[in-house]
Amino acid sequence: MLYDIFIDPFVQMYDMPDFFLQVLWEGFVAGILYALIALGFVLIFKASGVFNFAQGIMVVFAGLTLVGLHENGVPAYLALILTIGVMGVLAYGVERVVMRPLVNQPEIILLMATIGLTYFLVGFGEFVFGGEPKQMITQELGLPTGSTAFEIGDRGLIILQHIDIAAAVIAVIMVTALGLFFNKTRIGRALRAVADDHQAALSVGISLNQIWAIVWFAAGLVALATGIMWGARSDVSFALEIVAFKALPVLILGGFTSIPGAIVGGLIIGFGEKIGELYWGGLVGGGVESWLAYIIALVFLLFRPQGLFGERIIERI
Amino acid sequence: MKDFKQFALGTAVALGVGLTGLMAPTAQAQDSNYVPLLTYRTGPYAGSGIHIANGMHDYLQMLNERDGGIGGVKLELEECETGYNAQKGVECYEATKGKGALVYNPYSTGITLQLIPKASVDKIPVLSMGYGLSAAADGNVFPWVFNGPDTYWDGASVVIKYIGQQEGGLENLKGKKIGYLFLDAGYGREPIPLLEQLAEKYGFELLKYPVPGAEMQNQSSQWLNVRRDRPDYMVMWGWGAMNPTAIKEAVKIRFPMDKFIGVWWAAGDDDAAAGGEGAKGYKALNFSGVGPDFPAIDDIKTHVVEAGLSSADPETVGGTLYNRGVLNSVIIAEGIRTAQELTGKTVITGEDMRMGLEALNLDEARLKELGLAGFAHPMKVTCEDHSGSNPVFIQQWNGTEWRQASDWIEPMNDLVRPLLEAAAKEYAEKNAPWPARTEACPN
Amino acid sequence: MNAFVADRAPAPVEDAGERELLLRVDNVSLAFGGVKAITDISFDIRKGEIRAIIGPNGAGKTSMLNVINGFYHPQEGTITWQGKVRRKMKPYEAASQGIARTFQNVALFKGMTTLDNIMSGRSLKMHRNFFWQLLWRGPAEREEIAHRRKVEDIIDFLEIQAIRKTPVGRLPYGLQKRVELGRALAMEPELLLLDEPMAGMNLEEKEDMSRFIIDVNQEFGTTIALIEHDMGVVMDLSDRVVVLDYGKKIADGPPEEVQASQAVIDAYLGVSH
Amino acid sequence: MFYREAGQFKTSYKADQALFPILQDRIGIAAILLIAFVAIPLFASDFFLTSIMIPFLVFALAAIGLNVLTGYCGQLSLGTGAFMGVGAYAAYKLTTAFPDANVIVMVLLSGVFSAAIGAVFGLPSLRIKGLYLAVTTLAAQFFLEWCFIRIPWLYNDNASGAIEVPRREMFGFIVTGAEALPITRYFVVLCITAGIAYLMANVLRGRIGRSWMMIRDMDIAAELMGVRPLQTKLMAFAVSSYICGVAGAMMVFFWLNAAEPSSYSIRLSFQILFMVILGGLGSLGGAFMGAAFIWILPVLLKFVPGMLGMDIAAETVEHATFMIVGALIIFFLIVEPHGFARLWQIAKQKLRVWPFPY
Repeated sequence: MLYDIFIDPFVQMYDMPDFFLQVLWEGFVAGILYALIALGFVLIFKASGVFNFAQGIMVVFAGLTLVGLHENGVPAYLALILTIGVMGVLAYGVERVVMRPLVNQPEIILLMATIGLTYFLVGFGEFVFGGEPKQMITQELGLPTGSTAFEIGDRGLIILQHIDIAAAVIAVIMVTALGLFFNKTRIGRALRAVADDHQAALSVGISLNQIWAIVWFAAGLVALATGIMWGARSDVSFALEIVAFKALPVLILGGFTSIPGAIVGGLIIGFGEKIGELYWGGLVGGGVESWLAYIIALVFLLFRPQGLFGERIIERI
Repeated sequence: MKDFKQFALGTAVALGVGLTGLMAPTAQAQDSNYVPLLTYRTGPYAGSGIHIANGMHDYLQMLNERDGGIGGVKLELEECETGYNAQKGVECYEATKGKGALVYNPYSTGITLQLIPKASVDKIPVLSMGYGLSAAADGNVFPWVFNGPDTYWDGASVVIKYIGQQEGGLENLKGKKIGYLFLDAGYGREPIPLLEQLAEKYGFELLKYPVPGAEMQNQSSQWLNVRRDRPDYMVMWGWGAMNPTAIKEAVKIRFPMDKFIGVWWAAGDDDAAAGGEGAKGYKALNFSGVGPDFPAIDDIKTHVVEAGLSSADPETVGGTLYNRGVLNSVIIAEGIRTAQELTGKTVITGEDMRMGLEALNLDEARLKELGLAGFAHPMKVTCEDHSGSNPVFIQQWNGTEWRQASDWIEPMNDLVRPLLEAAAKEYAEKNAPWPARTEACPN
Repeated sequence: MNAFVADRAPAPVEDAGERELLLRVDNVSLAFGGVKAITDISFDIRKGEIRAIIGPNGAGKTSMLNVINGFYHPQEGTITWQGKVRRKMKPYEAASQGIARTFQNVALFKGMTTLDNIMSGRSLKMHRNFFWQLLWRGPAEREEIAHRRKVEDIIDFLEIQAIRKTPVGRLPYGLQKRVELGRALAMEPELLLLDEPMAGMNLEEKEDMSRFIIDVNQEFGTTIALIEHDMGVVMDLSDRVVVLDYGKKIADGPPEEVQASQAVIDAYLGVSH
Repeated sequence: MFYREAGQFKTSYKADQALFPILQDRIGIAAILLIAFVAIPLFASDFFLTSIMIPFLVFALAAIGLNVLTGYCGQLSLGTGAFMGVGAYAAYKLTTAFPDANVIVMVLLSGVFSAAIGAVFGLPSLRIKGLYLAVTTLAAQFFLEWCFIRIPWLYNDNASGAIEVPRREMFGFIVTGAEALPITRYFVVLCITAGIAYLMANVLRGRIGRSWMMIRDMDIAAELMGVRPLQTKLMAFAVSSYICGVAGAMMVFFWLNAAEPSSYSIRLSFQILFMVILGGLGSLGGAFMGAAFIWILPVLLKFVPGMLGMDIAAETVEHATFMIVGALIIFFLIVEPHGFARLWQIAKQKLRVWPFPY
């Protein structure tokens, strides 16, 4: 038993280095995708203090809209642009109908409102596009398919999916773009001001409503990117919403307001759960992935309640 | 904001009034046979559920349109949306049972299990076609439950038999590795005891890869494990979004698709199509007809689909799961017809329906009469055997559509039947006092 | 005088410096990361006195109170409570040893009524367990009513009968401060720490509050340590004053003496360091 | 005018501290009890009992449980579904291990197990607060769900992987299993829910309830007043999980009859949380109102098209239901973030001063 826990997994890693590398790669890709979902949460939380549970359904909704439009004869790129438009309308609508009337409510009320939004979007999405799972239009969007295999040694083999590589590249581009946007533009600076202090931001003439609409739109774009990537891995269906829960332990690790935290947290969870499942999961019959990430986050939080990048909390009275 | 509050209060009052209206029991006029259809076109399993719902609804609707119902009596169809959710399943059952429901098709293991004990109390049979509780095949213990044409244990034994055929005999399975990828729920776990028994008997190694329900669309770990273990064959018990994801992952790790075999619930057109070109060769069990080329399906097209009475996309008519729904309705319809013959009544009750289903004899001639020759293996229900353990065939995906890829294969009845009976006995013991069968045998 | 007050004998009047020691702080230092909040401070509090802690903003006054009631743990130094050197303790342990306090920014339980807030001060004195509470009838109810009587006495004393059933969130600031004092009094403390009890009050409210503080001290004999910015109030109320500046003690003694100290004058007038 | 308390004088603290110190409230609660215990059993149809009242009462109890934790003690939990599951599985194990014991005693005992497990998962609450705590309770949710699937001992190795409720009798009445009459099950559920609600009302108005609210309103101040945070929070977790466990056991024993692990999924947690929030955090009455809204509204909505004579496909109704419920949740949060309980208070206030606006 002790051998199985403490030695055997490492022996396996050493014996099959190609497989270990493949596991790391899969962990990396999964981590990137978790990080993308988490990024959506972070954007909104940072600017408005709303823990947006609807991020998961926004991923599905964005993917469905894209595929649904294409199925109705809209060319792929036009569908992409239209979907971006739809996410913009959604962001504006959420800001007008949900955020603005609920300003200054306790966080749990805002959380509930986003779950209400989830219900609404589930009903609306199924009403418009039907409940059938849809194929992501990967090729039509010009995203790569297929895979490249690297042979290592006699029987070593690492298979890299092109779409996964694309996912990683797109994630990097998105994070960089968002970083530039926040640091170099006027709206970005305003957004950081809002994140620091709503009242102070208001007093220097920043429009909170505008900022909120913008972050919801940005979160919508992130959701669309996630929807495309995850849709390409399986398909676009409402079951995908559950996958979005995986972003929550990522958030715990990285902190609710830190963009680098979301990325690093995502990677930790991605690596952690793949390695845990493949090398230790078998000991308890496998399938531990559904909760392993939470336990990792929980244990981590017990030792470092402020998260990865948070500053030490000094309680004041 | 104050007006809002008044409005909210008003809503509450209105709700209260509505509630009192519901208190009165509903009475139902009886000039038709009422068939409630518990379906799910929403929720995480809608991808599979929609096609089945369409198939079930359209065939019965076609009988109404073409023949004016069964035995001259129209069928009153009512869909109740369960969302594959046990809470709503019970609600649907309670909402419809009072209207003279003849039979229930829950299409969810959870809901089936809830209804099984109620069936004998409310005198309404449960038809769980190829799902639910395998043990319910024992008609002596479960007179009110029908789960033909096959149970999961039948299916599992056919898969192993088929793999044996591929390897040139069951004895050649010795030393082989067979991977079993399953939805980590009662549904996926049920075949395991039989598979383990077979593994011991034929000397192959059974590798288990559970997929948690929440991780249906995130299977890369399972398939990494598959890659490491290099099984010779993969068997899949999946449902809903789990299937297309698994097929994509299999393509990704370059698993030979013709050695990847799914149960009949992992046999949807969408499931296989998700894998694209790479999914070519994927196999699945099936017991209902492949493709739209049957006269009865043509009738559905002309009388229902083209008349705008169906919610099915015309392209999906004749798909595997659509046809599964059709077969389900064929069994319902034939059950009603048999019951009418047995009782001489045209408007029947749940009790009559039970007799009709128990006396069901869907032979080749009758299938032909129905315009469904070759659509299903002839099946005959007996009082002892409510499943029939009928032969099953393997179908294969050719990149665009399913093709039958084997003859009908008999399950290993000698192995399965004792298991079924033991399981039925165990169920009755665990749920003691389980009522002993008092219903007369119509055969 | 009502029953609550009658329980307590008034403290004998004597010179504050010669009374029995209640609490002694020796060479205490406290830092957060690199920031030093308190550096090497020593002073004492004697039974029955009113001790004022004053100093400019950021002098470390509130941190000092936090150290005294166990909320912060000093890196160096010792605290002697009733003759015993205190080990590192949790705030609730300090409470059970008889240290109560009010807060600079009112820290009432916003979702509860005035009555419940003051009742909450009785938490430590109530002992009926969960199962008696489930039943309510009998011991739990009797206990509740007995403590309610005490709380009603405090309500009478503070003259807040009319707002008994009002959620404290709806009260004006001055009344909230009064309720908070009531809540601390309900604990029947040995030592009462008041953190700026008169901040943000108008003259009339200050007069009321001063009267309450003196009454509490003289009639219940409760020792009081208070932080206050209003020099007039400090000088009138307190027996001894300790002055902090930048985390260091710069003066300690009777009000008149402190008032005359050059270091204190410099600190308040802002001589550069 | 209609709800006037003037002239009702309390002459003792005992009377002032009663659960319903105002006469009109006492009349109201008596009327509700009369309806629940007499009118509904006399007039309701089976469908009303089994699909509306029983689930409503089960959910109301679960909402009370979560309300203790979230509404009174301020600890946000998303693991309610799993704690209910623990109760269900414990009750199943108990009643199959001791088939002759009274099943209701077993159901009430099952909560002890969920209380213990709830307390264990409450341990992190000492260091972790707010939304972070909410996410960590998801660990409980997913881990326990996994256990329900992976530990066959929990469901007695049933091939179906589910728990099936056997028939149990009490005083000659069949109370569980398929043969139990809806009316019997209704009475059992009603008595348990009403009983626990009453007992909780007692706890919440006493020292323990106050200490929970102290932690909720300002945990630091509470600690400085002598409340031990860990003990108090763990107690809230345990009591809350006990109630949720009993509700979970009732859910399968008196309502669903059989349950798969997916019956106790994260969706159930959200369902209960909605009831608590919409009903009103920190209000027992609110738990009932929230449960009524979230459970009964969708059931009623299903009947609306039929009543209006419209022929709408079942799934369209479902989609519409989702949209309407989602929109109404947002709507009510905007109108009154403190839930129906606060709306009810406002209504009472209006009745008090009617016909004058203030």
